[in-house]
Amino acid sequence: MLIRAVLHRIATGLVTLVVVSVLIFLGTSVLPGDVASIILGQMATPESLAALRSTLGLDQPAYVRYFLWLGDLLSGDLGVSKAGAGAGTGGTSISEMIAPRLINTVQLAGAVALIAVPLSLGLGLAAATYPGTRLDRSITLSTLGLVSVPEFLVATALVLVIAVYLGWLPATAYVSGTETGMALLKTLALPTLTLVIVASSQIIRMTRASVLNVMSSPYIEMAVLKGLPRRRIVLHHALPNAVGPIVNVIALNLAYLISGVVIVETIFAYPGLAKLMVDAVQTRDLPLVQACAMIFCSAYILLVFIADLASILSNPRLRYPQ
Amino acid sequence: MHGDETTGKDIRALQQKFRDSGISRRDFLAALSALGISAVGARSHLASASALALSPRKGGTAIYANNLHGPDDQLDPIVFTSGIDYTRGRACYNNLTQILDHLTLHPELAEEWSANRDGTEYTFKIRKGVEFHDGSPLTADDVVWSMNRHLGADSPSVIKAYFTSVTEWRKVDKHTVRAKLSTPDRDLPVKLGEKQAKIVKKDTTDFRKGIGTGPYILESFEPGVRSLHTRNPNYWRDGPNFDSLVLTAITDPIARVNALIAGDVHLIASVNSRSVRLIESTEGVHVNSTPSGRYGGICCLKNTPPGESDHFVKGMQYIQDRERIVRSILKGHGQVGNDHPISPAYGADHCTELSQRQYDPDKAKWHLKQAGISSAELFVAPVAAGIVETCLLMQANLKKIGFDLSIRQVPTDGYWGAVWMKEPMNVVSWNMRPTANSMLAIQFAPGAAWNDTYWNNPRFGELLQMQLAETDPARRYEMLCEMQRLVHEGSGMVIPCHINILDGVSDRIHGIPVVPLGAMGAYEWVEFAWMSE
Amino acid sequence: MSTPVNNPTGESGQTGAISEEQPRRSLKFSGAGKTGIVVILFWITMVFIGPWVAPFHEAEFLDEALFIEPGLDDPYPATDFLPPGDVAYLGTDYLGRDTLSRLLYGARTTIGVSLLSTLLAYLIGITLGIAAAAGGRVLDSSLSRLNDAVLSMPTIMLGMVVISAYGSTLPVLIALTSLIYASSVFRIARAFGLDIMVSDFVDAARVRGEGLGWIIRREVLPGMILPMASDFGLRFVYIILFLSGLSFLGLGVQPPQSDWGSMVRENLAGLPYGAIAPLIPALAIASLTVAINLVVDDISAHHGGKLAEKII
Amino acid sequence: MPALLEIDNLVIEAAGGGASPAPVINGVSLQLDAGEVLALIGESGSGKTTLALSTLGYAKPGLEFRAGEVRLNGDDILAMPADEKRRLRGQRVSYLAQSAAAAFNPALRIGAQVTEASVLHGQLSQTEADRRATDLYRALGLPDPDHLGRRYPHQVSGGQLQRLMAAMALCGKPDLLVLDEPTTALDVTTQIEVLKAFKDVIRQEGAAALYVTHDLSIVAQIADRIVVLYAGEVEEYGTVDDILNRPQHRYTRQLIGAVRPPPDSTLRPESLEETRQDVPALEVKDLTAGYGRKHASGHTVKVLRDVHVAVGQGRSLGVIGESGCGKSTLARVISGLLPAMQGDVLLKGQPLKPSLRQRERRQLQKIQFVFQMADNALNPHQRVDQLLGRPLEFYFGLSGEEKRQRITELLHMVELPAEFSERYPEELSGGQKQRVNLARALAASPEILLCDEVISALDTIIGASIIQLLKRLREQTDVSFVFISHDLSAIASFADDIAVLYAGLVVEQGPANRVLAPPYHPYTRLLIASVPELSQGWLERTLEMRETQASIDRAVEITDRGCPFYRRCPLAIAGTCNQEAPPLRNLGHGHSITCHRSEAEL
Repeated sequence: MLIRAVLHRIATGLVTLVVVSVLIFLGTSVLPGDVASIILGQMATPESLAALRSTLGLDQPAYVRYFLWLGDLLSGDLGVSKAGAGAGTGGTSISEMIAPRLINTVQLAGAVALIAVPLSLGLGLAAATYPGTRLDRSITLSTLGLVSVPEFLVATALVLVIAVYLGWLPATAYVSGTETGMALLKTLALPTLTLVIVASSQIIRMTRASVLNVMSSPYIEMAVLKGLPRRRIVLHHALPNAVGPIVNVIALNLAYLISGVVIVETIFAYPGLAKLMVDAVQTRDLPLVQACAMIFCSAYILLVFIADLASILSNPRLRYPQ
Repeated sequence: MHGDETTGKDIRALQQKFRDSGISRRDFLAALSALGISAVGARSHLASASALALSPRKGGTAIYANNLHGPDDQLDPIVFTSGIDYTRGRACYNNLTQILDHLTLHPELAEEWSANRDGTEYTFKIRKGVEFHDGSPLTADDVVWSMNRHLGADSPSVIKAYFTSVTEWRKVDKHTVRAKLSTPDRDLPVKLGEKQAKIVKKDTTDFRKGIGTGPYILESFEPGVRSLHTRNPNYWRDGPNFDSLVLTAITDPIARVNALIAGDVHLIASVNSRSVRLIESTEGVHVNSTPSGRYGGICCLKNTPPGESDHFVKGMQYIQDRERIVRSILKGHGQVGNDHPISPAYGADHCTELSQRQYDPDKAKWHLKQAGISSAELFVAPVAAGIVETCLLMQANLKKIGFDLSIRQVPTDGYWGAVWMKEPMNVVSWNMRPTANSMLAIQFAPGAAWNDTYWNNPRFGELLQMQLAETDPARRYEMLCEMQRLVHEGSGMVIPCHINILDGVSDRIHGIPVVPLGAMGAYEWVEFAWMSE
Repeated sequence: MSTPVNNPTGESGQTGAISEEQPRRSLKFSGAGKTGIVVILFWITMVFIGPWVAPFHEAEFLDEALFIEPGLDDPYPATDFLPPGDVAYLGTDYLGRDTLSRLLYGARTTIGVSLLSTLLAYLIGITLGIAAAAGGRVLDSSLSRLNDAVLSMPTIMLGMVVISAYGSTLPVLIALTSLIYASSVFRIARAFGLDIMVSDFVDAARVRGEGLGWIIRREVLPGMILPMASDFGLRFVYIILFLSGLSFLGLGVQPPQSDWGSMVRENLAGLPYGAIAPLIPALAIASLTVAINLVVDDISAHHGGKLAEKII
Repeated sequence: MPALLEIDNLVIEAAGGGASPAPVINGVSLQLDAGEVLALIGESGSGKTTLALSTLGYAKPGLEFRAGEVRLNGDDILAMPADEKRRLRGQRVSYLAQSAAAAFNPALRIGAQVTEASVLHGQLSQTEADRRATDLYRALGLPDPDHLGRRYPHQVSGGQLQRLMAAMALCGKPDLLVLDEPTTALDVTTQIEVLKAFKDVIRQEGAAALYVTHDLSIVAQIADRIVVLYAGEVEEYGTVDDILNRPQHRYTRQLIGAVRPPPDSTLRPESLEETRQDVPALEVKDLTAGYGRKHASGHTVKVLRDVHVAVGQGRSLGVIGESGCGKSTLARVISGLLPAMQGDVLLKGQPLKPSLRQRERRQLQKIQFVFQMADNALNPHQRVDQLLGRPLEFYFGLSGEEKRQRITELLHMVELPAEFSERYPEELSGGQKQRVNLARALAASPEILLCDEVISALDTIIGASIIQLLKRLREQTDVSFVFISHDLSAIASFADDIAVLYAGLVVEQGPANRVLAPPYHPYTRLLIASVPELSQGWLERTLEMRETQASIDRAVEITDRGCPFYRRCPLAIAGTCNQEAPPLRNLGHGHSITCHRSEAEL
């Protein structure tokens, strides 16, 4: 029963991945102007365009390129970025381009998760334990307020205060790329802080909501009538039954941290994957766009799968069938 | 007078002297004027001289943040298109010639050059004892190979239009090369100073190693992230000054300024004019505001409505509140434009006799009435500083005279392919070119690839050719002047203003030459700037 | 047999350890909820009358003459990033336009676009969601997979690609946004749909011989309206933020039209000068968000917060 | 010395007043001595649960204490600070909820939940608590007491959970035990032994108990004294003997009257049996049905096997069996909701297509389904007139005035005032909902009415009235009924023919008076024996019979080999009953039994 459930999740995940790959390929093919015209930009002439195009091998039909690409993908080869190439040269291996960016991205996402998840779980549970109190109301309202402030405003404001006026931390992350240890932490501090603010509020709200939702079930009332203290009821009786939605929202936020943080990466000049993809779209570097997109989607699917797994495992009915 | 064989050489000699065993600045200037160099020229030499006079300090790591970069960052000079490419190119490679302060021409890898009478053949003496970063010596073969890459219809070179008159580059001997031209081009030596005309090693296939003769050796290069460079110990001339360079970009304008103020970086390109006040009011950083010829303009295609009506174009030109644009949009960091590209920054080439076109709603209204047009659509992308705002102001002012201009903003990426030279009204940004002629030729020569208003004036075409062939400075100037008038009167270009180059610089950085062709003294800072304690 | 408010029916044995209270039909709003409603109503009215109450046109560059100080004779005083004054009540923006006016005009674009997108998203999401819930295994799984695929794509990226392809006109923006958010609506709609499809009253309808169409229209949809309504609020807010995110990448609403997100973005340069131009629109967004969610909280509280496990 | 529990004119009202005019509890006073069992009886809405909960100082959300005192050993619970109340609960007073299935936390192990309170209150160490729990399991006759604690709630049967909750309540050795309808949700066969377990353990623990129920016959078995509660006020208060045999108040008598007589063949007129036609209104032939993929053999779960039943025109067939025996499935197959795997459903002799889609509207109209839980069967978003109106439009195209007329008629038929057509389901009481539910079925003027547990969710009086209604309908119209229930007495009081279903198999069927008279199928006998009687000591008497002795709650197993009842059957023949499928013995008069034992043995 448990195995069945897990296998089923895996299967759906894989199917989704295939669908994703098709969508991505179709999506990227709607982009106007190709990498050649972007490289040459204003200076483009019909001749030089044609010349660059053929050197870049942009003159094959789409479906051919799709299957070639898919094949490479399955064999773990992300292909070659065209734009890096310049005239007549081979271009950069995308895996090479992505590897350092991916590390950066994971680094940042990890840092954020490390702080945001426990923090928001704590606050969410606190709010759920004493609903309607001043504590609860202030938590809910402030999360609401924060969730409604555009990311770039949060980031810029933080930089102005902490980096520019107070000069405590650098305004940008990773300009020299040689930081380690303490310096690294310092450079990561501001982007992390920004994202913690952004990511937490949703987790907090969801934690609160789903715990409160469970709190209305009979066995909680029973626990009350057994004379258990409130904190124990929430943590020991309600939380285990609210795991599903909570891990799910956490997973979604992690996915966002990996793929959705363009703005923060831009403002802090943080060389992450999201920014790479934005650049790739702007430079019509389709192989690069596709590679990034695949990574993002896979990450999302993986995270959601893990979340599903967690909620399956948290359910004894599935763990111990009759 | 650019590229005159004698001056080129002597100035070099003088400068070398000056650097090696400093003769006094007065002597230096005297010597220059003796050579009959224009006032502008002299002042510029003084400028760079003053920088040099502060006895450059060697050492330090300079961090430069450009406004743009991406996975398409290049190290292949002939497809350089962005400031970050130019800067890296300046660190890795050299040109044959070098354009320094206020557009004066100097020898670089070419020690000297000479042209035949009718200017259809140029001979360049290549400097001896110059080494590539990998230790191999620079020879004529490298030069010929590098320059030939710009020739031919299928060359991907982005500046091959400069060299359409060049039929071939030939090796004369180990250190002499010759260029054969179909038609005379007095500007050729200047064009060789262009950012894309770098000398690379013969038969280079992978340019990502950045092997050149330049002042810095490429340590690492991540497109769209950063590149690290260290001083080239056996550079062929004195300098460079920094131990190492970090060349990167911060794309968000505000973040870029914050980085400078917070001391994360020492130099930032293209400061938003609204941030100048902030930087200037901050300890330890300042802004270099360099008047330039570059501009953001509005193209009205002459081969299709509404632009084909001269009245319409006039209307668009008279509705430009140029003073206010410079005042409130550029915050004073620009010059009013006169609907032709040759700004005062072109020095002697700028035509002083043209009358300035003023903001005149009534005239505009009248012209538009004559044209019988009451609405139009303008495609806008943030391709140049303040261009979008300029269009918004234009729209607001047109509204006042009952003309409905609808603005369609489109993303910058793909703009050049999809909108520019296609939509009847669009915006364009042009960088300054080393000579007025090359600027005018690129944009207005009949049938030119980038004649972005499709303005076709035979007389103008003839003038371009004659001017290149002409040797008498006075005649050259007259012709330039006439060309500028023709554009001012007839073309479909609306050029409300010319934009200053705004570089944000830490006070610790000195000796940035003043060259209006691009950011940070047209990227020459890489070799000449230095860092104080 | 009257049914008192608290009805500890020994009957409802199956439904709870301790018999549960009957839900009240009338939806009561807390104080917070009421304030929320007031704020929302205010902005809604602004959507309609904004342009008329606005002192200037959103695109108008205020005349420098308006700001000449009697004392010092500067004919061309700076007009940008001015603090609130008696000409521009909320100060001016980076181009010297009236912030208040732009805010009021902006209400129309911001709320209009977001509202339209949200509605569309619901139309699409609910339709497909119910189709999946009622249309049998094959349809369900294929729709769900497709939906997962869309969901898995980073929204901003999706936005970039589409806008690069089709430009950032309002129709494109609305279509794009509604498609992106339809996918999350789909999930919820499907979840509710599945719940309702297995309920006895649907069986009753089927035994009667009702067609699927009727069952969906009359038995399923009514049960989804309230819970979906409270999700509507959240979705609406996310869309406002999404649009502002796009504007950061320069893909947002067209100038000179003002939407709040872009207003924050375009005036960021004023932040270091302590200009309030970027803060005003941010506050506007926040006010709307908080207001909507206060109302939403009341609704879903009334609904027993059953949304939690569905809205993710 | 004061009584263990004293309640002094307690008043409980809806919070904020306004909402409800009448208080939920209105000046109730009662007292309860140590070791005594006090039954709190009343219909739904009488406030009995609310009153019971007040002894834990707890008022459900939306309610609040207005006046009066609740004293436990003299100290006022209501006056206690929250913390003290908390320490009181689960320690001095503990609560036994109606549905253990809902009251046990699905995510936690049983043992943990049972011992939790007493450990937390610091009464016992974890090990002591575990030991005590094990003892209680044993005392409550639960299987495998040593390892039971390690299991999760979903891993044990409903009856066991109910007893486990008793263990949970008793673990802390409380002075007062509050039992809230603890057996209502159980099958009769399970009920008796749970009841017995409770009774014994209460005696043995010497705890006082407050036993909330609506079922007098249960009270008769377990209580010392009775409080009859009506609309939040004490109607009558006395010893069991007084109340049962000398009831004073109208309502009490009504309650006693509503108690269905134990099933007894002699009560029924012989005549009915003869009047059966040759073509039954509805016939089900060798029906096999189940869930899972149809043709994939093995994977399917067969819920019904070779079922053959028939209903004569204007007669009523009662289908009885414990939960999970497949009686609801039978109804779903007949209605077409669940297509059968094999076998036919014949309407007036002509076979119906298995699945809904293929059936004609005319056929659908003739068979109407009345669902078990009116709450779920009525769409909460439709008004009564919409609910009743739809079938009228759908089948007969009625509209406007005509429709309104008919709706009024229907409401009248189910004894509801016409103005109810304006109401929403949640504005109706359980009984009223059930009547609307019935009216909707009648709106189709059907020939067959499938009633699935229509009264099991209602309490005695209401249930009785619904049955009265059904009887009247049967006399007025000549609709044929399939009446499905787990309550034998209900069936006995209504059905002409009875089919006894066990684990998907019809073990006995025939005319009611035959089925309810010997010879019995062992299972039928067990069922009959398990129906509680309104007389003290009945519980003990029944439990001495070996039938019930033998059949102590065991999991019902659905098997293809042998007789499914084998494991519970007192007359089981080892080697035969568990190997060969039992033969069908026809005893004449349409009475048949499926058993290996001969008629005589039975």
